[in-house]
Amino acid sequence: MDLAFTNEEHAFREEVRQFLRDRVPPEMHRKLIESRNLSRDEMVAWARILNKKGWAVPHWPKEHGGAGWTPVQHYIFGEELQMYPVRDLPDFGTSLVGPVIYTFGNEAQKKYFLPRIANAEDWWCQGFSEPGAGSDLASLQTRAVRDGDHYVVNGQKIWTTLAQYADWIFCLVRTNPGVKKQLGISFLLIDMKSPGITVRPIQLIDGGYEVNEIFFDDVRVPAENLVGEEDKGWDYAKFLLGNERFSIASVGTSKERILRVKELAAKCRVGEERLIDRATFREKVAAVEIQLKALEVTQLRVVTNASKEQKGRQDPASAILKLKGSEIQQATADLLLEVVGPYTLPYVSEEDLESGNEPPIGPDWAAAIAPAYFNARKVSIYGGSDEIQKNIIAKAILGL
Amino acid sequence: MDLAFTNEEHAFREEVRQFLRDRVPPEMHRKLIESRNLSRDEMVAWARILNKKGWAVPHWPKEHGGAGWTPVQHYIFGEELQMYPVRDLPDFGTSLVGPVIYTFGNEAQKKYFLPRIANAEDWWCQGFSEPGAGSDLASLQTRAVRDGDHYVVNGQKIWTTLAQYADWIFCLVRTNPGVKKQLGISFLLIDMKSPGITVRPIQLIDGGYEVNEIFFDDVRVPAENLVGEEDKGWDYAKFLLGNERFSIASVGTSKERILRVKELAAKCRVGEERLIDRATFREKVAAVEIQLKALEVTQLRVVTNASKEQKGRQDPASAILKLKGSEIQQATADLLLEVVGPYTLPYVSEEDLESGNEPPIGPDWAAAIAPAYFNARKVSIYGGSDEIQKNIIAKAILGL
Amino acid sequence: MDFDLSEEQRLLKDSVERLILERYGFDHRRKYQTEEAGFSEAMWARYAELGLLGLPFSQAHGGFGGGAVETMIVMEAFGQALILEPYFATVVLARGILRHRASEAQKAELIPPIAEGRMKLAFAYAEPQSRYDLFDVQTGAEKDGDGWMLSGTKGLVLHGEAADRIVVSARTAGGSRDNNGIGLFLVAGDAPGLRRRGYPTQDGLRAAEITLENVRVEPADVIGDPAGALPIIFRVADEAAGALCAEAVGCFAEMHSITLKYLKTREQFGTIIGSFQVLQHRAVDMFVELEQSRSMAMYVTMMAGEGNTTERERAISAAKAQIGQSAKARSASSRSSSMVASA
Amino acid sequence: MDFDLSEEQRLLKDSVERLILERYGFDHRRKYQTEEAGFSEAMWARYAELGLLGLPFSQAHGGFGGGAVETMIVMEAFGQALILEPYFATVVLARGILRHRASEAQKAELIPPIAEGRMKLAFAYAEPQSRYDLFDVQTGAEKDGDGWMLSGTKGLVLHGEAADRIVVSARTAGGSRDNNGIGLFLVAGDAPGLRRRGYPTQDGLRAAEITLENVRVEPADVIGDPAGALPIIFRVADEAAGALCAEAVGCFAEMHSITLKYLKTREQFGTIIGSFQVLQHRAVDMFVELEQSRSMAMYVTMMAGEGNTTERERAISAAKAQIGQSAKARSASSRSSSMVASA
Repeated sequence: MDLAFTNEEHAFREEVRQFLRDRVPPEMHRKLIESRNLSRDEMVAWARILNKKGWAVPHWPKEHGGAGWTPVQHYIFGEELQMYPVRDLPDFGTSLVGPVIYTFGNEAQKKYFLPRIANAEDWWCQGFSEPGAGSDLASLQTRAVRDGDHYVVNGQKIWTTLAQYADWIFCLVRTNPGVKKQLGISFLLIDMKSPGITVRPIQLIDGGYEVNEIFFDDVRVPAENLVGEEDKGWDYAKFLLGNERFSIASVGTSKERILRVKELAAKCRVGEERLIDRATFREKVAAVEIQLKALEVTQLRVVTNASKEQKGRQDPASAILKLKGSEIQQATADLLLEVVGPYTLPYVSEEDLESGNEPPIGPDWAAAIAPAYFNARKVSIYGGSDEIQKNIIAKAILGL
Repeated sequence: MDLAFTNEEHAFREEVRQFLRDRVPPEMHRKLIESRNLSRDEMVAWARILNKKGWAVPHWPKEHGGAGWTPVQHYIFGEELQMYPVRDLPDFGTSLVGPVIYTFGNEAQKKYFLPRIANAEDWWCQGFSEPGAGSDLASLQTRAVRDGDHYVVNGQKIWTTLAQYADWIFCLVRTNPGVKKQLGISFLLIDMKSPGITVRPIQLIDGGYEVNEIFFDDVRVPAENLVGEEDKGWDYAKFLLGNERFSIASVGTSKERILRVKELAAKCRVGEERLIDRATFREKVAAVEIQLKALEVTQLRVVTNASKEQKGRQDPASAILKLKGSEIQQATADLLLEVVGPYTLPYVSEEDLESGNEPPIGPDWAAAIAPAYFNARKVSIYGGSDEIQKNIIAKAILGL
Repeated sequence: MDFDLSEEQRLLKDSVERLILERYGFDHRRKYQTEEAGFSEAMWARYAELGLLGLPFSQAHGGFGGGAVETMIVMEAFGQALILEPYFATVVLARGILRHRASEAQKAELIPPIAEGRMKLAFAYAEPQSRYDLFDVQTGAEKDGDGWMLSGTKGLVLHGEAADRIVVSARTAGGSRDNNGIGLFLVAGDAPGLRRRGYPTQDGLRAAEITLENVRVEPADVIGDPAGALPIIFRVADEAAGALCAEAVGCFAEMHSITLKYLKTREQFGTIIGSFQVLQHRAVDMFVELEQSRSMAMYVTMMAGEGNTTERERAISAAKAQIGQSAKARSASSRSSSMVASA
Repeated sequence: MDFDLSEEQRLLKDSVERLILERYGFDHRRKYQTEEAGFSEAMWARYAELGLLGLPFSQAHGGFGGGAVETMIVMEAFGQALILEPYFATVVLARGILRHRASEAQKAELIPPIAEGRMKLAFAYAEPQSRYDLFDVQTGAEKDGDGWMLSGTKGLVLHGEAADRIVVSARTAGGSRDNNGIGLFLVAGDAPGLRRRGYPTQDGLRAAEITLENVRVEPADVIGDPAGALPIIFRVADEAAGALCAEAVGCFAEMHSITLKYLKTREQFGTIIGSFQVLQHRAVDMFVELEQSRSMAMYVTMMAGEGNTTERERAISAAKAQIGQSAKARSASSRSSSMVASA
């Protein structure tokens, strides 16, 4: 047993750090520190910077542009990005549909889509959830009916993240309503410019428009955009959802957030003392940091195990990562809210922040804290709610 | 809306206090303050003191010795006892079997048992739980077979509180195994001196012997000891369990425990300061006190509602009393443990404390704190576990 | 010992709740939010008609003689709908100041138009640096002949933009965090030298940052002792916290009700999700927290008249702590919030 | 970065776990508890045979050269059974002192009999007033010719009654809470002037209150600098806390395993209780806390050799806090413990 990284790993970490220092655009960096949202252009630009370095899709097979890293290197890379912080960039292309395409797609799909994904030529969104299909995803109703060399798609998706920016959507659609619900689903790639698609943004409690409703009204999709076999889409979706991401615990992000809490709490006077000097506040911060340290070690156990285990076999401890990771992310958001105090109250839209026409209301770092707090409520719901995670652990690990 | 008590209620409270000051034996008082256990003799003596005053069974109908108080008077009486503190006296006779007897028993049973219960002539215990019948009480298996003018009882009861002291046990027994499980149960009163009864004490984690196993081996019980009708015992048990006790939230007990926490924390030096002066500790105590204040008001809402409502119709808020009351009782036990610190470690038996042959190990108030903490683990399990309470609230109140 | 409402109080509760039910669904709220003021002037007029704007004033001043219980009733109903109008700013905050400390002449001037819905008020007590310390007042009031001249910045003034008159705390003497030397001054929303920068709040209300540059206050517009206002500010802050407790309970109850409805209708995995035991217990946990919160909102209401200041303040702090904690308790099945607070 | 055990460590783990499995069921424990010493001398001999008593000593001193990982392995297995023998007192506490600070002569004298199971030790560091402050030492050591004379009271001495030798912290200089002026002295359990009052602890182990009245210590029995022992006491306390973390994780894992078994066999309402979703999620919550605790026990083990004292102490405090919190978390579905700790 040994906590130390190898010299090579240390060197790799330093390389990542240097790259971030050199290449992350300063304006984007500032926004991320302040919990603000990035524009589409900023996200695309950053994805291309990564791709230029060969780090846009490091987890892909080498022949498709992957980096050939060890699990520990992936871990280091993810942690350094999160800590810089460069976090929460949409990875619907690189992490979700990309692996499906290179695993189950045909040669034409691979050849066309993979390089474009790596270089962010296309913005992807994920058409899974529907109004009637949330935790019970397999009950989805969006229909795709074969009509010559096309599918005709009708139905509705919801909670589609950043669909307003998207060029393409990968969709689960029902191609066979006559069989058990998991068996009649197909996996379609749909051009968002297709006639019959309507995107309606949903305003969230944080004031932003992170998610959308998408309506499909007789949308004609070339049959060549079917991934794999018809009616096998549920298998591909399970593959996609099961692709373990080392970043899921967001340990790096939470570390950075706690540093931010401390930095701001040291600036913040409460009465005669600084907030950071108040025993009751210190105890709260320490409680979160301790949980985070435990999660970091748990994550390292999973990572080093992944170095040795057969691919596809998950370490039971990995199930903890999303649960505890969500809890800690929300706890850091809570601490930031407490640090900011009364000046969390004003709502300033991203556009106003962006324009910079007027001075900020309250401290300049305060504006995005409450929206970020509200936004963080999602992490215990998306990607399989806490309850679904616990159902899975109870069954798969505890045998209940 | 008005929080004030009437002048009559104030006067009544003062009468109760004066009675307690005059009549609670000092040695018993000291033990209760120190969380120690009372002997059988002490408990019986106290019950007789209460009975002499006419306060042993105040909630009973007047014709059987009840006091004819208002719900608020009952509340005041219970709170003053708990705060003195005179708490947790076994009430299997007065609160549990007594009301069953005066409601469902025959005249002979009323005439014989009720005065004896009021004056603690008989010590009663409750034969409900069995190894296979815990939360699912109706699945009990102890059999009673009619044989002439007797029932012959065979089976086993468990977790029988203070059965080692008992003269009588009221038992749920299966008289008809051929019907739906709730329909074949009868309510029998059994003399503990009957041949064939074996009591085996169970040592608990607190070191004491609060509960027992009881084995029935061809125990012959006179048929006249059947309460009400054969096979109707489940109804009587539900009546018994549903008898709302204003003391169930233990608000008075928890108030007294918090005063004790503060008293001891003021004596206790940690480093250069008193524990009571430490901000992080104060915050913990305040958190519990606030919850307790809320529970007290909730309880008062239930009590004043009970003054007006039809008997038998429970205020939905009453469901909270046991849940929150348990939580707070355990929290106060936790605080006391923290106050005592390292000297919770030595285990001193009640006999050693009683004998007083040797000076105590550590502070003289420390000995019973850890056992009391362990003992308090039961409160969220007995009388319907937290989970069962929540199932009931979900169904009966929330309509889920 | 009595938790019941009087007949009049029950009528008040019924009428406010009916109003909210009929005219303050969430869609109404969205629409009202797009009006110029950021709330509904029509609803404001309706509140006046119902007598809600005169509620806490004595009948001698054209009010209804309502007390803490009446305020609780109204705020709880308003909390169900999260109303946008400046009721809290005008009727709880600013008029709390008037009720306790204004002269008879001031009351005679201000109360009728407020009760009739013709005048809105705001209370500017906070400053950019003051955080939660009501005594941290740097805005200065200098003697100017028989009146005063105010200069400084007030922050987070709830509904400060829409207010016809603003009660401003300002320092007439002492250091910036002294208890003594704070006065209360009534200034017009459009007074020369006063600038307002309005903005929406996270919950869709309006607030404003206000800068004052030599804003003249006439002697008639000084409220009470110009150096001894802090006790009354504390008192009003306590009353306001009590009112917010009631509002929070109303909101909490409504959320619980909505959640229960959803649990009973939403289907997944071929069953209503309310059949899952874990969600049932979460709903129970929320119910318990709601009832505990309701108890504390009642408690603080009944303690509003408590003469012992320490006892009253303890009650209010306890209620606020309980309700804040309860409303955030995500439910037992996640420990996020408790973890933050755990040792 | 490696969380694996070496081949030797895996063998050690297997052999200790097998011993526990075969000879330390709960019924065994009850029986051992009734033996005269309050534990099993036979098991003690068995530990010696397996080399566990010499484990953390260098091979030069007849030990096994084991380090923090080996201690973790043994303590975790012992935690599963909550063993009664004075392993922690002798091998972690007292011999931690010896390892770090004893002279070669002392080591040569003491380590072989300990490793062979012929000698038990205890460490008397606490006093009735000291609570958690290791520097709060009032027991006095006065110079007495070439040796020392000890007088005072030591409290809560784990296995102090069974110990052949006791390491006693005593003050040679300074005030009762000074960091400097504390020495460590080796006294025989039956030394003239030493009285022991043994008692059981809440968890069924044995401890003792020890009074010393002019107990003579020979120069050869002073351990290290008689005025500068505090850093080594801190160091050993840290190691002990780390060992207790491992023990707690072993106990925790065993309890989780027992609970799971019960959930899968206990029937109520016509079904195994493990089919209730609320109990499933509680079991998951416990599992998560267990894995988090296991991570911290590993972390603290790997940090045992960390040269930076502050980092090492932080790691130990964090591990202890995490495991204490996790082990008490009654599960999410009741908030007792978190409530106590919440703001």
